[in-house]
Amino acid sequence: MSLVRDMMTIAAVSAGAFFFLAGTVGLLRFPDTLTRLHALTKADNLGLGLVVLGLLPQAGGLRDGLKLVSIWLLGLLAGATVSQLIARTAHHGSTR
Amino acid sequence: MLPPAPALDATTTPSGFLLVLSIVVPVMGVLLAFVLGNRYVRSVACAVIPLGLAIAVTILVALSQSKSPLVYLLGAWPPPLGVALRADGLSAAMLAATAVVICAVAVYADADFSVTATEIRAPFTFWILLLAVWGALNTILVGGDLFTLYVALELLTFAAVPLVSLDGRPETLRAAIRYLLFALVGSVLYLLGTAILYGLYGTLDIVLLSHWIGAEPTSLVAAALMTTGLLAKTALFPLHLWLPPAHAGAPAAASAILSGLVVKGSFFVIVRLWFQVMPGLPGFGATQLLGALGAAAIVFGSVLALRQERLKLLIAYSTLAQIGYLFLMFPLAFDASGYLESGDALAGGLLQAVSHATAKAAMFMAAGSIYAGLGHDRITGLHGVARVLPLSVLAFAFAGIALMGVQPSGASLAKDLLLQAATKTGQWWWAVVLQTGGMLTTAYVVLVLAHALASSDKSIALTGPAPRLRDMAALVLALCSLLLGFVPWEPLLSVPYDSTSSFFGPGALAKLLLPVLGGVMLAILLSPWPDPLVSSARWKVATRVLDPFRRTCCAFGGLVQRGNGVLCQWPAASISLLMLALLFGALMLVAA
Amino acid sequence: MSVATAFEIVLAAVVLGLGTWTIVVRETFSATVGFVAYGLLVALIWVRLDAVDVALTEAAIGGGLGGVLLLGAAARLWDADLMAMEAPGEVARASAAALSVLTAAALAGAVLLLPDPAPTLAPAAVANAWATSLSNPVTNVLMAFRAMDTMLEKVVLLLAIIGVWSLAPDSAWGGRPGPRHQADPRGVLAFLARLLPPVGIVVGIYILWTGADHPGGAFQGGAIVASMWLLAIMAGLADTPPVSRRSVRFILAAGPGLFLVVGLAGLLFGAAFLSYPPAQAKPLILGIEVAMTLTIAATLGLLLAGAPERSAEP
Amino acid sequence: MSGVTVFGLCAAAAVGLGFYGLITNPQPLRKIIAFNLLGSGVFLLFGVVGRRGAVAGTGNDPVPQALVITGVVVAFSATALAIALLLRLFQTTGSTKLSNRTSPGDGSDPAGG
Repeated sequence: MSLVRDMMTIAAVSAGAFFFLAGTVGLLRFPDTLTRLHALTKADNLGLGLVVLGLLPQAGGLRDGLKLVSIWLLGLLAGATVSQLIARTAHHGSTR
Repeated sequence: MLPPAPALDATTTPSGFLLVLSIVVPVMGVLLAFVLGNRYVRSVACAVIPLGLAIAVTILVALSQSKSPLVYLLGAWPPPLGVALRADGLSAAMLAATAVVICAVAVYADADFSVTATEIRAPFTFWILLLAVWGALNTILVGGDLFTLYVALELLTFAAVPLVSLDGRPETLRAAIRYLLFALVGSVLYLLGTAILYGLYGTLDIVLLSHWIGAEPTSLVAAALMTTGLLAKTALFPLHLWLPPAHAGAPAAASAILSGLVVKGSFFVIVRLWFQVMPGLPGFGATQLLGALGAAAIVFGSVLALRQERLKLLIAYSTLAQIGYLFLMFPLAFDASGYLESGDALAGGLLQAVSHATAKAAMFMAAGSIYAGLGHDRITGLHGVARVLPLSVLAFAFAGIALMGVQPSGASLAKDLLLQAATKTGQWWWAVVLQTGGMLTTAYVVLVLAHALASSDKSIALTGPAPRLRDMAALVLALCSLLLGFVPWEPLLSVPYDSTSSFFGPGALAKLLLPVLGGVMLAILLSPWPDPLVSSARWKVATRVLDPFRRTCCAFGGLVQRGNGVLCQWPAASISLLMLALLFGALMLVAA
Repeated sequence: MSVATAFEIVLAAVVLGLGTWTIVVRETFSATVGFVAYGLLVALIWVRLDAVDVALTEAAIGGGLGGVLLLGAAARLWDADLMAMEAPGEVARASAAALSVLTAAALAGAVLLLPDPAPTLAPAAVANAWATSLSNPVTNVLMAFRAMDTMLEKVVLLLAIIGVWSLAPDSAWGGRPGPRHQADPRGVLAFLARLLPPVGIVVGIYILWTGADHPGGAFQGGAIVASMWLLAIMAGLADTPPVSRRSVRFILAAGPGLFLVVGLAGLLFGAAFLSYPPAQAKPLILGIEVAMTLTIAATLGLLLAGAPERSAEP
Repeated sequence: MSGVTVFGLCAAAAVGLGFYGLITNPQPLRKIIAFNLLGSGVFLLFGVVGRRGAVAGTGNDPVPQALVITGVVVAFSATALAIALLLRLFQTTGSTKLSNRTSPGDGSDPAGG
């Protein structure tokens, strides 16, 4: 049972790490703000989501699991808002 | 290697609660004044200041009766887990001096920072910060834990920096930023040292550390870092870049606090560190280096003071020189056994600190009155001011005489003690420095007085009213400094010297005349401004004889000024900071 | 070498790399961003050092509020970027580098020479936890064994506020600090500022409450509450209060004030100044911590807002 | 080499970096950032000291941790005060130059009385 849980964790966290890596490479290599943001959101949403998903089987109880999920939700919320703000500023900057 | 450890003072002494009160009362005042605001700020200060003075006096009395240090364990937790407050003779003397200076400054500032029904920025800030400086200093003086001292030092810095920029002019803002940044570097160095000491001994309590500390390389690194950090906060040459603009730019009452008291805070921590935590660690080389820096400060500060156009800057540079004076006690306290002895030299140094605190505060207050009266403080424009502002000039003169070390001032007693220590330890070169320092002090005091007492052909119009109370505060403070020699110091500091025996007689007269005559000569030679004494017709011949000397001396002064210009740049000052830290570390390692 | 050590080496290298970049990069704005990232990674080091209380503080302050403070300053000083002076020459630069390396080497030597086994107060702190009936030893040290430092540190915060306010122009004294942020009622920031603060305030209170027995406490909780307040201010939903308001000043002084009052009660009726009677220790400490959380939140928020610069009328 | 030592060396290096930045960076804001870097190095040193003093039941000596928390607050307040001073100076002069034209002090205008 614990082996299955560990396998799940390893798989999900590795997938999450991959998205973080891809997002970071995109952030560094893409040419302008909007495309960089595009890359970043992959890391933020998918990467963080997969890492949290992978950690859930390791959580000590329901409370810890809920805390992990709320971290993901808060991360999503903050990421979405900040991306909006950055995109809007970049858009204004380019059209002016 | 270390003296056997006496029993730890792990209990609160009966009057120990006074130490708590000495911190809590000013801090309570800060909080109350902040919340109440408006005109209550002054009322709170008026209530707190006499109370604080009474507490300081009570500590003094309690200490001289009990003959052993007062101790208070905060929260009843004994060190190393808890924090202790301790007061010995040194702290009690400084506590009392602080209280007296704060009182005088408060009386003086009452006219400048009067409060009205609607709150005004400057008085609100000033009164609160005055109380905050007091609380911070008291914490430094009685704190028994190195980290508590760190917090107290930061408290002091945070109270002092806004005082510098109280009037919001760009120059004072610049001075305040420089001061803050450099002081922060100093505190970081100090904190580094505490981290290492905790890692070595698992305590930061001063008494415990003094039993456990040994001359290991690691503890020496800590000692060097802490010393240098504190030197930066004390503005010992060559780490003085922030001091002159900050102290000269602040309003007079604030300058009195900054110059008289604030620099003594970090100085006192150095004394605690070297004499109590690690008397066996510094060794001969490091003490000599500290003394040498002091000597350089005396020369630089005094020569630069003589070249200033403005009175407040002159006084600020004089502070620089006097800080140097304070550090001469370190080599003199070092004796053959390899320890820093808490004897004559320490008593002399502490007395010097007390007398400088009172005299310098009085000097800045007098200068502030003169500035307020004339609307400027150019030294060459002071002619005739003694006629219109006699009390201010008198206060300045008394303060100057006290600084010069004329009997029975505290500075004179201090000088005697230090000279005695120099003879005893056979370090004659510091005696030379001490005498030269006295002459240089005389030089700039005489320079100002000569201009102030010279007659003026124009009548002087005062730009503002001269409140009598203000001048009286400065005068009383100057008199305090002048009469410190009469205070019975025996119960507080180990002063074996019979201070009242030789006020008159040929020896005393020579002791008085030598620095005065030397000082007058130096003033004539080193000051680039036309001298009111020399420029009169009767002295023509003398002038012609002196001229070549004067030109050489002026060139020397110019050189010093240029050197100072380099040292006062940020990169040079911060590089010398690190260099000093490494130098102290290396010297202590060699000694160990 | 174990995996953990390898991870730690990589972490330290990344932190130092970021630190170096922060120091040498040309634009001030980039340096600020670098510093924020540095602060967050340093928080990770604190977790590895098993000091979660400090990690929370470092993340909230070093990476969070400190970052906001520096970013705000960098943005407002944008035009001043090229106007600084007193640049060191080549010689000064080289000697600065040499001396910094020497200092770091001396410190590294000191670290390597620290004694083994290391002296520690951890057993003493744990053994004396009965006195407060709180099981987080860090909170015990902060609130009981070294309560004096904590109280004085709160006074430092108050002095910082006074210092910042003292920089106001005389005409603006008593007014509101910082610029007025214009609300865009349909904007995404306003949306976030409506959604997040209730959650954030709950989290802040939770961190304060859990600080009694687990990592957390007044400072970390206060920092979170402060950031929620700042979010509302930046979104234009709230305004900074005028500095002359009595209630604001009361909140700013409440933490150290209550601390002092409890301390003095200990001096008068109990064992000593800043001692707590063991039976009431927990409620007393929690009471002080609640007051301190409010004070810290208000202080941090107002420190970020800056000196008063507008009249009190909205 | 254990993890504690790694972080101890990292702390020493951060202190060195901070000093270098503080000395050589001419812009005051950069000096403030360097000061914060320096401060974090010092705090890390406390953390390493505390970690070495860990005993069963506590992962890190609580006393250094408490000292660091106090220190972080003080460093933050210092940063806030320094930045407020800088902004005010910028407002009044439009420049954050720290040096006067001549050597400091000598060239400043008459002091307030």
